Amino acid sequence: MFTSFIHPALILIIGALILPFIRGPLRKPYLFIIPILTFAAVVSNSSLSGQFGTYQFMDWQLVFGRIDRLSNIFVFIMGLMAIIGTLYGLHVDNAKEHIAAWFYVAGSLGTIYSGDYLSLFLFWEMMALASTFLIWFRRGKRSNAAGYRYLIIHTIGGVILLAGIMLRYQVVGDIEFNLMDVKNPELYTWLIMIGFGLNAAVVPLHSWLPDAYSSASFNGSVFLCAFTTKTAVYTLARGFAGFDILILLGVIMALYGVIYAVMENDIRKLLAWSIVSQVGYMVAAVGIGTELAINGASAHAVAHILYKGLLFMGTGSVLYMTGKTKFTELGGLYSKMPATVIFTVIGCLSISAAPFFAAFVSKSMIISAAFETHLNWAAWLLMFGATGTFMYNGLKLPYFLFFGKNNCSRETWEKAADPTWNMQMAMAAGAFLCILVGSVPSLLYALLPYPVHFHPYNGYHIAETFQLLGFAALAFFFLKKYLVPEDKLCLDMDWLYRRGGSLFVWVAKHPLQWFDTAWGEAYRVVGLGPLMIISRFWSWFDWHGIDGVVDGIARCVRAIGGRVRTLQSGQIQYTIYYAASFTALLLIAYVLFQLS
Amino acid sequence: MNKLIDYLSERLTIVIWTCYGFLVFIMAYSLYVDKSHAHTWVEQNIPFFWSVFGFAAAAAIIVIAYWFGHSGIMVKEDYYEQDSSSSCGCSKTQSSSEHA
Amino acid sequence: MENHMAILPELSILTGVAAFFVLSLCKQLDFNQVKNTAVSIGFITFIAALISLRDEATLFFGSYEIDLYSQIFKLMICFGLSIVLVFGQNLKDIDESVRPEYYMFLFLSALGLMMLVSSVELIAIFVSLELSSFAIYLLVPMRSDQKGLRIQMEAGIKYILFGVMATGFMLFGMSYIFGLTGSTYLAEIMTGLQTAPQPAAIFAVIMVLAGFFFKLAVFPMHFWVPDIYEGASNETTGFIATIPKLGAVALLIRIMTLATGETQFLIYLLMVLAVSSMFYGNLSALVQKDVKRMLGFSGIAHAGFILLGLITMNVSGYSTAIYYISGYVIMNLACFLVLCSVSREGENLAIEDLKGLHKRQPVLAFILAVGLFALAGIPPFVGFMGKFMLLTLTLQAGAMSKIYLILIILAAINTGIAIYYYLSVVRVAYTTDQENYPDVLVDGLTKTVGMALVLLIILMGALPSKLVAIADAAVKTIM
Amino acid sequence: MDSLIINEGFPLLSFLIFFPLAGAVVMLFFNGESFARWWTLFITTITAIISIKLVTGFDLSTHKYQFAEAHNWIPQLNISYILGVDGISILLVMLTTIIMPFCVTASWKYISTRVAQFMICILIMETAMLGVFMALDFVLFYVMWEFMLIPMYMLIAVWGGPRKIYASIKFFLYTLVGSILLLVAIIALYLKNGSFFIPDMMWQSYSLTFQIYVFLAFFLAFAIKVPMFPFHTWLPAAHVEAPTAGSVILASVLLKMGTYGFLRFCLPITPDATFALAPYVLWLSIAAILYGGFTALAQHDMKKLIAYSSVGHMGFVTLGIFVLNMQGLEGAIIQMINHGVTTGALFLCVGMLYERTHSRELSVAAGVGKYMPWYVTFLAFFSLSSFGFPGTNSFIGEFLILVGTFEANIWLALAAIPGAVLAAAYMLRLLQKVVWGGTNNPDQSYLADLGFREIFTLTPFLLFVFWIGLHPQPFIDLMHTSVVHLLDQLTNWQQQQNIALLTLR
Repeated sequence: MFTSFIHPALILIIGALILPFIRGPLRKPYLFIIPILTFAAVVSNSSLSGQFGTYQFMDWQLVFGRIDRLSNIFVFIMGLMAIIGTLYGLHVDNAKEHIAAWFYVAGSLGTIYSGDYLSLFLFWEMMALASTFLIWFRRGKRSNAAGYRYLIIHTIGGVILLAGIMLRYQVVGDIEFNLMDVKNPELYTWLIMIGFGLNAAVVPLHSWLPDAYSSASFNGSVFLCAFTTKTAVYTLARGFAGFDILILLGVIMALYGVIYAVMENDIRKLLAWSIVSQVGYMVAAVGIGTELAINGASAHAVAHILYKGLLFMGTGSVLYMTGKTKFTELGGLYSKMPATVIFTVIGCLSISAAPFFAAFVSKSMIISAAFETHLNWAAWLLMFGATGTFMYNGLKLPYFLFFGKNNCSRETWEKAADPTWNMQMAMAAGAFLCILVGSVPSLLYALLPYPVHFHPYNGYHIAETFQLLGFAALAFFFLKKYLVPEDKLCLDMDWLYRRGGSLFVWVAKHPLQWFDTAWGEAYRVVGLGPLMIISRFWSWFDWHGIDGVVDGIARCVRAIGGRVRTLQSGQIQYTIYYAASFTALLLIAYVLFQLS
Repeated sequence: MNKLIDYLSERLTIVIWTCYGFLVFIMAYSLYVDKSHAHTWVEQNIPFFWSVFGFAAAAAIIVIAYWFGHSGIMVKEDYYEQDSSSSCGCSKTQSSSEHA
Repeated sequence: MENHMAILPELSILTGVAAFFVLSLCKQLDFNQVKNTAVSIGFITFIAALISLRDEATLFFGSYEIDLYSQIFKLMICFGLSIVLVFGQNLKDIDESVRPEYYMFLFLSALGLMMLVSSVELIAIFVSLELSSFAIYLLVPMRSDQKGLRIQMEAGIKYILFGVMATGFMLFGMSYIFGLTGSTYLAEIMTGLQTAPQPAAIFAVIMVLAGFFFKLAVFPMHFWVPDIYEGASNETTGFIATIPKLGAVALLIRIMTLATGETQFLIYLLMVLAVSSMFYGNLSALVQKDVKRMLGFSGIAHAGFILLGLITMNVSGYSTAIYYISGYVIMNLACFLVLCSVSREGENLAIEDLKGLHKRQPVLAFILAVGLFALAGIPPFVGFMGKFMLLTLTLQAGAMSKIYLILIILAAINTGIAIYYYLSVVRVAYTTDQENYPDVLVDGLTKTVGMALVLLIILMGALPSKLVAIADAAVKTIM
Repeated sequence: MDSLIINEGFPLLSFLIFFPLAGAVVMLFFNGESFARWWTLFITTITAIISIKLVTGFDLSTHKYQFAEAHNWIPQLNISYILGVDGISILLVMLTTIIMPFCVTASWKYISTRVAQFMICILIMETAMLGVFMALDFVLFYVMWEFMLIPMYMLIAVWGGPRKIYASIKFFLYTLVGSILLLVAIIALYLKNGSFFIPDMMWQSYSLTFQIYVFLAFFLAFAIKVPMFPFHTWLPAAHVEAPTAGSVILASVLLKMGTYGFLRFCLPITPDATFALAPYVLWLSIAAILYGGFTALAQHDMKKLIAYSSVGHMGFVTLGIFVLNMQGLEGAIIQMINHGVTTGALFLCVGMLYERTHSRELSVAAGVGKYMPWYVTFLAFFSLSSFGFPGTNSFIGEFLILVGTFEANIWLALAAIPGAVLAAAYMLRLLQKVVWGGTNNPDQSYLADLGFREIFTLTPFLLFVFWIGLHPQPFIDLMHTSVVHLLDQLTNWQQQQNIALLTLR
């Protein structure tokens, strides 16, 4: 165990740069070894604490390694996820994808370790760009567009963040990244918060997330789901703990995500929405800001990275094998890909906080933190959300994907099978960790930033959970026909209309649709639709307006020349006339000159 | 595992009844577990609170999502597809700008 | 005796004239010989001028002054003359039968100019001026009539008419001066005019100046320029456009030194003339098709610049004017050298005829480009330095008063306008690739002379201090 | 003259100026094509190598003009031949000398006709540009400043694209007319204090009106050169038509002359006018930034896109100059270099593509990424640098400038920030289109990836992108002393003015 600080991001970056030159049989081992090394570096760092890797940059003090318990747990899980993710994509031969992924991970590691806004911003942008490539690498028109939108949005976020940072620099005069004075926020506080919040997919800044993650490549989304949002959660926890607006936002996220996940037909979009909802829990916890809450946030981040990674790996395998991601095109796959089913179901149980699975030990921390600070409304709503989570993730996803009605076309059905060994291993690892964390919470709690006096496993809690889940399941099986896609859509609509709620529906419909699509729309056209029109106008103006004036002057002078030339008619009488009149003028001028 | 599932699905009614039994057991158990860890009044004083809550919440969510969805969102599903293909951000505007 | 050697250049050129008079009498001639004699006489005269550069003498009852001032101008005149002879050696557009006469009158006119710059007495001035002018009047119609339009005749007639009018002005002025001072010697006039009744004195000076404005083609005495340039053959135009202007400037300066006392009006007048010549010249040059016409108009504009030097009415101003005119002569010679070589039967050249010159004759193209850029006043060529100094000195003389500021701003703007038409010629010569135009054949001598001119243009522009110093010394001798 | 540190011994600066000229003269006589190429490469490389001695021998501790040479030139008008470099000019001198060899390699194949003449023009350009940055006598400066027009005009007019005639004449007229009043201003200044020696003209107590007039005359000339909105329209025309090397020289060096002029003349010679007029210039810069961004976004000709982006970037530079504080000025100077490196490299990239596809249309270049991995890699890095991606050079420059602007006026800075977004937008649009393109890419399979020569040409630029981006300290050290001195002078001046006002009351 070395005692000197080694920046894990450095290992990844160098590794990524060397990667293209490692070919053939060496490729796979190399792919595997680098994340391991990174993780090793992370672990070795965790024995330290304080500020490392400081570097005087012009007149600013950059801190590349700020190590304390809060940063440790996050880098720890990130490093772990890097291994699992790489393992999952091990068979992908396209070096570019790995490079992008590693740069992405490096970005988030760097962000978490950085103790000042400047280096933070640097890694922040690195993360944004690298992740864009992960989306682009799925190729295809849709992904290009999505990636482009994604990048535009994150650039804007970055600019807002930068603005905030500078404003803060003007006011405070340093660039250290620490807890803000959240009790009386300034303009810059808001700007920075928005910058972070955009990455945390805080509603209403969230639409990029489902849009982008559902269009990433199958292993790209495994990385994506883990890093961006959780890094943002870290920055919020570091800078904005106890910023109470976040509680409200968090709760909204939690519920909003649930509703949409329940309706969703695309499995990866469903998971994307569930990220929004789960991150909502963490944001709310950060907003609460007590030790328990921060612990909860960190713990939940860890758990979430594990099971969400697992779920994305599962769905990724489905996508990878069948090329399909819609319930309406899948279903009943349990007999074709049993291993995947098992792992995915474990993931589902974990996310729905079933006892002995990951989220059970983390989500409850957040909720009880809410109760203990007497934010009952928040707590209830979160519980409500938790039920929903189980609804769509614990039941809907596995049921309609693996059991239930089989909507597979024939070739889909034939293609369907368990994926390659490395993908299965990765999923197995993820599943194992989910169960481990769930069953032996002390391992997780040991890592948490603050000492833990919380015991998830007591009779009441278990009973509570079982009731919740059990009866939710009951409801699901009673009402599941309302969750089945397709079928009696029109008829039901008619039924609704006949109930005379048509007006209500109309009212509900438009704002609701607007509410869902407006932001997405806004993002789609940001910098594009209107921007392009403005731009074309200006470039038109440039050539016809400004340039017209310039050339106009030149032409005008030339035209005058044409006029003057006519004086030179060459006919002598005119010439004499001109000369004589000019002389006359001179004489008059002279006389006047004398008189004056 | 396939066998297991098929085996169960053949005896579906039994499975379902076992599940019901389990639920009942849980409710019964919840009456006797000590409620010291409960945070709020309702939990302590309303029997089967969480069962009710769970069922209600789930039902509520399903219903909300249902009319929410069918009040136009579901229709919007393929709207995304059309949309993301047509107003596909850059590439569209580029192509048009090239003709401009 | 040695002070008669002082007029060596005049003598040598006079012998030249005589020689050609004789040649014109004999019947069958070898025109190569004629050509070679002409060129060699030109060079001899140039050398003679060099030899007698430092001489000083006063001849012919004090009416003929040999000093640095006059010798400098003579040197430049001879130089210009020999250049003209070189690039005009195979007088393409002059009927072979009249070539001896052509050369005779050419030399005669040069002789007249040489005498002009030396004469310090009104009558002498008048005689020599007319000598040179009449010779030129004859040169113009000597062009062989290709198109049958007889434009050269028209040009000749016009030239005579205008010239006579200008002479009329001048004589009128001279008579005034004589009446006011009772002397025809400039030295005495200078003292005499100081006490002379004021409006009359200035008026007289202006009248005399008008005569030389005609030679220098200053607005409004410029109307002859474009038609004569177009009508006369290229070689003749090359001569008219350059050498007489030397004489004109020399005399203008001499006359300006006479103007003493209350000169405010004179200065204002010159300002007006300067500005209007610049604008008139540049603006109408913008739209010319014929290269010679264009150069003619640009000459008007340059004349305006020279007036700036006179406005200062101090030594450095005059010397800069000399520097500028010599630079102008050289630049123009370079351009005419190219024109004469490019036009095959000596026809007038439209700008289009220069198409693809960089292919057809790279050296000429280069010479032309340098000459035009120099005329346009782009550094580091002499044109820029001259303009720059003139502007500086003018503003200095005016002590930065508003009117002077306006004056030089207008002048500066004119350089901006001028760029366009010079550039458009360079453009045609360099950027268009015309296949169907034949190559241009030039003999080595012309090329070398052309390159020498280019070298001069650059050197004079880069290191003007020596020349200006000499010009200073020269001007000091007459003030 | 005490502001000079006369360089006894080998006249380094004169050598740098006249060595390329000598090389050009040689080529008048020997003009075989391949000889011309190698010879020019040789000459420029030697110049570059020798110019390194400037940096090694540069004394960081003084603001005075170093390596100075002073000789009489035209005593009648007290014009002298004075050269010297200080912290403000040295970086630009180095930029010029170092970029030139790559311009030569870039036009190795691109220029196939009249090679010798082309190379002569290039060499003369180098002479003139170096002269502009080194001259400390105003006449010498002006001579070089104007002289440069001729070879540049030739570059565009002879080896340019389809509309070369229009573009070249426009370029020539525009810049020349712009600098006419500069000449008048120079003369006026000379008459005020009897010499053309630039440092003598600085910090003199001219009347405010006089300063304003002079400032405006300067401003017209320099703003056209920069080019500042709305004097910029010659730039797209010239850039689009010029050959690659021409564009690179234009973008990398010529544009800098304008901003250099602001720094060297406007601030020290007319401080009061600067204080009085700075706000307008600042907002003009903002306008340039946004305007450049918008217009660039609308372009579908790659060169035009980059040309307009230069308008935006140079807007940042002027912004940095006229906020008149440390970060601003240093950022501006750094940004000059960055723009030189990045935009130059981008033009090289476009040129290389043009050699292959013979079109600059974005649509024609769509999706070459598949066949030219090396190429798009370079392009990607340069694009990132162009919109100031952290870790690249432009980030440092723009960051410093924005910090400076924040200190001066928050609203300005906020107004400037959208420029950054726009920059990202159009550069990414270019990149995304070139690398991936849309569904209807033309068939690019015939394209060959970069050859050794081209990679050799681009790599150094990349090197500088990251060097400045990650470790800008040495560059800042070079300029620091001079900038500090300039700022001190400015502040002193301001205080004096205030005192004067107080005493007047």
